[in-house]
Amino acid sequence: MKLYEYMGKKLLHRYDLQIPRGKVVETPAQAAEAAAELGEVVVKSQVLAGKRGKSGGIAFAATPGEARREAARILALKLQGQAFDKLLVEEKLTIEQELYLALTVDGLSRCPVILASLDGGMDIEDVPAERIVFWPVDINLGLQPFMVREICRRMGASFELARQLLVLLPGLYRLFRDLDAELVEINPLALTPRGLVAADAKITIDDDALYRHPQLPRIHEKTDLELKAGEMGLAYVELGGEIAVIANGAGITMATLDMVHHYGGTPANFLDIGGGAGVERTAQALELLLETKPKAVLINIFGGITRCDDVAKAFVRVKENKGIDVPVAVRLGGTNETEGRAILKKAGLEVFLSMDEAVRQAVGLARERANGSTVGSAETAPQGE
Amino acid sequence: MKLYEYMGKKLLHRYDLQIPRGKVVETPAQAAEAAAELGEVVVKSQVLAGKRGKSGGIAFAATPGEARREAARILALKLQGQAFDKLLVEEKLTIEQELYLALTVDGLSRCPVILASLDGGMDIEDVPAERIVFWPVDINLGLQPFMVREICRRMGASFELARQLLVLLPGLYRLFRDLDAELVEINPLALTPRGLVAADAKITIDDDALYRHPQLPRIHEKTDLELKAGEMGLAYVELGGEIAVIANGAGITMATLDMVHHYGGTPANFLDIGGGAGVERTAQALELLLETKPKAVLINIFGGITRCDDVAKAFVRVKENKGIDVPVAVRLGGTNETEGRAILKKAGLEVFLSMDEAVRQAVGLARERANGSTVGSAETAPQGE
Amino acid sequence: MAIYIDENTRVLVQGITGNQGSFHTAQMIAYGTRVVGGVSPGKGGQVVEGVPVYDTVFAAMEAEPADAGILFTPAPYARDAAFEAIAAGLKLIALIPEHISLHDTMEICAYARRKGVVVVGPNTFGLVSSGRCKIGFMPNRYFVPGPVGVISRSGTLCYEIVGNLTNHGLGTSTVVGLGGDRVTGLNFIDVLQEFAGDPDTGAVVLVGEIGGSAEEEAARYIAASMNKPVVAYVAGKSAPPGKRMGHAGAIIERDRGTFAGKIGALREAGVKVAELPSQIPALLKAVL
Amino acid sequence: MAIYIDENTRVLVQGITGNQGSFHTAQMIAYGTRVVGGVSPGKGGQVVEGVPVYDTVFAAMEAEPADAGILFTPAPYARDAAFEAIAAGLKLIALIPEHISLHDTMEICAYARRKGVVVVGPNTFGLVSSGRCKIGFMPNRYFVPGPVGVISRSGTLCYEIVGNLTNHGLGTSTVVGLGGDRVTGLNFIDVLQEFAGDPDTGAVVLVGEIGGSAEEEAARYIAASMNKPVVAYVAGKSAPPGKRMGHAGAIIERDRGTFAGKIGALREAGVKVAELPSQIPALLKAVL
Repeated sequence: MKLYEYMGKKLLHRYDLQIPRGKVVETPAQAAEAAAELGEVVVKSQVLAGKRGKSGGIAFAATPGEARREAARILALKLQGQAFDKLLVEEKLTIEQELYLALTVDGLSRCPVILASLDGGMDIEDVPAERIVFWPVDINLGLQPFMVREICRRMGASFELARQLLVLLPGLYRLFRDLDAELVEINPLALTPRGLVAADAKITIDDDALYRHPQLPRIHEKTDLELKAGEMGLAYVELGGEIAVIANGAGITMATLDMVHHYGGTPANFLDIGGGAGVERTAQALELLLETKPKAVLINIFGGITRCDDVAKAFVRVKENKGIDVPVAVRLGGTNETEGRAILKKAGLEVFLSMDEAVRQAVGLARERANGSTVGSAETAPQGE
Repeated sequence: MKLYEYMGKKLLHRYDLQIPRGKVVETPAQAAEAAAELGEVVVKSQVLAGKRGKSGGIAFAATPGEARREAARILALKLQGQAFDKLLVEEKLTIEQELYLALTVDGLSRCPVILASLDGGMDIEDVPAERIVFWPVDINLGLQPFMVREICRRMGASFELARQLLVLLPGLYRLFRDLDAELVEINPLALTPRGLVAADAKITIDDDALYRHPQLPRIHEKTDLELKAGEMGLAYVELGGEIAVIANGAGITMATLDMVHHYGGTPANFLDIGGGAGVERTAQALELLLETKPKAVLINIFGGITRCDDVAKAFVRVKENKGIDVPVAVRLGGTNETEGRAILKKAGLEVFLSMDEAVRQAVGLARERANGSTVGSAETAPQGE
Repeated sequence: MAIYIDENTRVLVQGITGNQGSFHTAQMIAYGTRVVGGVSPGKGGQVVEGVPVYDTVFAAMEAEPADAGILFTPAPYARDAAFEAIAAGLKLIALIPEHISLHDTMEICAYARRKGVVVVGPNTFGLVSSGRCKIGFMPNRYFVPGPVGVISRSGTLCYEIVGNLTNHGLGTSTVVGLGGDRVTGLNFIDVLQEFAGDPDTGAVVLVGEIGGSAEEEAARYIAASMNKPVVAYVAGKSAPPGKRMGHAGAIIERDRGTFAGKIGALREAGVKVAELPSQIPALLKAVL
Repeated sequence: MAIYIDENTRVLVQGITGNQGSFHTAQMIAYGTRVVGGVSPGKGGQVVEGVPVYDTVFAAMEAEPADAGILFTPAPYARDAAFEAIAAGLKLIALIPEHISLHDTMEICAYARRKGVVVVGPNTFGLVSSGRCKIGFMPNRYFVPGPVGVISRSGTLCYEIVGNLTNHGLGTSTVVGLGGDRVTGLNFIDVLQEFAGDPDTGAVVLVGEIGGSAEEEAARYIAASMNKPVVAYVAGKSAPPGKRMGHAGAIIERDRGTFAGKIGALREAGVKVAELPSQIPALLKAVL
């Protein structure tokens, strides 16, 4: 879960980092008011999309009037398709140097890793690797002062900068650990006359740890449908194509999408019902997809912890309760596949054994449907193997 | 640093353990007042000495009048030579079972260790070893729920007791670690109708970690002289004999005392000036001892990090500034011993090379002094080797 | 010879009394796995699928020592259960749950490394030494003995591929599910090293995904040290870009993590890359 | 052969710019120790007693790798300095400071064990391989080569005893100061095991104190496994009872910790026990 900049900064402040003086506002008038109080300001859209600066979502304003105008302009924007309703109005910092500082999780070393550089700012991704210190933290030890001293030495930080980082970095690490963060990134970490100030804040909290942080806000980046799917425990992403896809497992779902493309179709979505989905969850997934009015539905289940008979029962339930008026191609394999096939056969649906065949069938069905034909609906089962 | 029971209980409460309702009082009238509020009570002397119960320092009182009488009686006591001015007046608990629970540091396994038993109470030291669970805690891991479950199983705790200990023990461990405790001991941990309640609390904080706990009270068990010595960085214990002893290092100081006994003398004190004592500290140590009016002074220095010339200079300074009118036997060896001997020789004092000789000399000098002779004072040096 | 586990491996099931735990205990036993005990706090004394249940792992180990564990506990309790398994002396643990938090996984991995314990997962189907021992929940019938070692980040996709192998008469030596999370105990290289020294394994199938840099690291290892042919399939060619960890992710991954980057690195390392899962059997037959 | 350290051991001094650090660096060099670097944050680039100073241990190790470290930093900073030494790859560290907190010492010991690093101390004079390498602050001249291995909990008392040996023509192989704190990295048994396998050591002197149970544990080991004669002296026969750790201390120590208990256990293990430090040389001559 990504946090908005102003929320991230509030957390940084709680962990004793300096942040710019500022106010969260929702109208141009409030922006002007804040600017009257703060002096020269920067007006920043509070949106989770990246590259706000390059897309016009950040502006400086020397006067309250200018702040009002810029706020009005920015509030009218959509940044990378995302609407937003809050602006952060902050004092304009006097910046002597821009540092880069981040804490994230490194899959390779399986531990928290600190990234630090004296060459922070907009172009950090272009800074050569040797100018960025990469320091994996032994999680049993935590971040110790000697590590900060060594990081500073490798960064080439001055004695004075090192003195500040010796206080700042342990606070950042505590935040990272206390709040189950996946990412804490400050870019730039601005060196100002009053010391290091977090001029930006990107904090991502591990979704899987949110249950132990009830005090944190809940922020959703998803579409309504994705949100609804998430509440059902389904991993769902809209893709805009013709064939609605249900599969179980992220890997095979991706492989199914790849194969849909391979055989000339376009997937409407990514929908992973996950491991061990029962009748209820599978039925919900199917209903969700039907709401999106696809040209065809492709069900690709290779059961391990998921049981094929549960999937079949879910299909039957949805068909009986709501009806299914789009063509469906089904592949079932693995745990209880015989039972599953029998159930679907009874419901008049032929089932494929191979993924390739089911995908080819779905692509064909969608094409027919697009061409106005109704052949291949669930009622009139296609010929499987 | 040992904490008084009422302080320990306050800390336990802060870490979410239940403690009896109670009040700290200083007069019989206050005790009666507390009893009027609490009902049937127990009146407990707040003193660091052990075996309070057996020495009459704890009494039950059914009425405010009884509480007043018992408070008056207890306040008049001295327990193991220690005066005290506070009583803890607490509700009398309804105790179904007495458990024992402690966290301390185990030198052998070099880690925190939990001791737990269902057979708590007064006679815990007589409980057979197999009835007390001993669980060293991996300090890198901390106390984890699985450890508590396993401790409970080994104790033979009921499901309900285990449920309570799963909450209570992690709190106790946090207290132990947060406050640099050497010992946290609850005996008895009373099972009452409202759950487990800490009926007593013995908490000892590591003196060497007090610097990072400014919020904790400072409690001194020492005599005035020991306190003064402590402030000077000297390890000093009064022993009541005739020969004042200065040595450097706990081991050699103990060995010196042993040897004084071996040769028929009695040491007045244990005084370890520690490693690397300079002129100032050594002079202070000597002045401190002279204040106690011993029959003789024995200085036994084997220098490593301590330099013999510093010790010699300290002797000369004290002699010149304050005068030394008791006989002194000195042994110097190790770092800068030649310089040290030269300085003392110039000051008219012979120096022994061997510890045995110096001790024998000191014992002889003390005996002469006790017999009224003044031979062997610092002014008239004894014959060394 | 087998890697990690074999017919002598004594297995303990943590969370055995739950739905998943009991169902898959029966499945594992049916496969031939020596399940010697189960753990479920507060349920010691019960018997599930003929297997005695204990309150703690220590109690189970006292009754009959186990070598490996499989964990079916809900994600919020997985860290504690894994710690217990490691502390009590298991030498390999398969962490089945999805949604174990990243920080918990990091702590589990750190403790396991300290104690020399192999962690499979989390978010894995487990591992199987075909015909000898299954520690996981994959469907039994596809895992028949043969010369192919399989390492996969995804579960169902791995069954799909192993099922294809079986249909083409190709059995497996050992199949390891690394797990689908960002941090896992085993990675491709760990298992490739084991396969390199395993006489039962003639070729290896590597099943990857976009994201992370595990495939690129594997490619580096294969190019430098692998002594057996490797066939790979990577899912996600058409997937929407996943969430990136700020600039930090970009800095760590640099040009890695993309489909094209992974495929390129693997091809450069001499790996045969399949475009569809169904192509794998043919590619394998060409190298075996 | 020597134990722990020898003439090839490259030594790093942490806290080299302080009074103690610089003085004892000179003394160690005078003894023949190969001091290759010193560390003092913020003072990198200086030279102390001919030894280059670095800001961090990592920087020192980059310039010239060291094997062992000695730490003269003030107690509150000792944990961090020790962690740094361990993380940077030193294989042995002598912790000189007194008053390191117990919890800090426990953490240092845990990390050191994890990384396979030997911790001497804290609150120790160090250790010396006589005539080869001194890592500590004991007076140089008493430590001359010979057949006696010495292990001591106390510092000055150890010099006293080694001085007596020297005066009686008995040199030492290795002398190890365990340190005077309740928790120390090395204990008697660790060093006895090393001496058992050291051809340069013919007999061992064990210098103990009342309190704790280290001597009793040592006696148990000696009775069971020690292959060389051991002579012991225990200080504190007449000492006032020290502070006890509540009932917990009594429960852990049971009947151990007292002077009589220690002497009894040692005698029972076949150890010759001296009543005065000055008796040790004669006892040794009888067994060598």
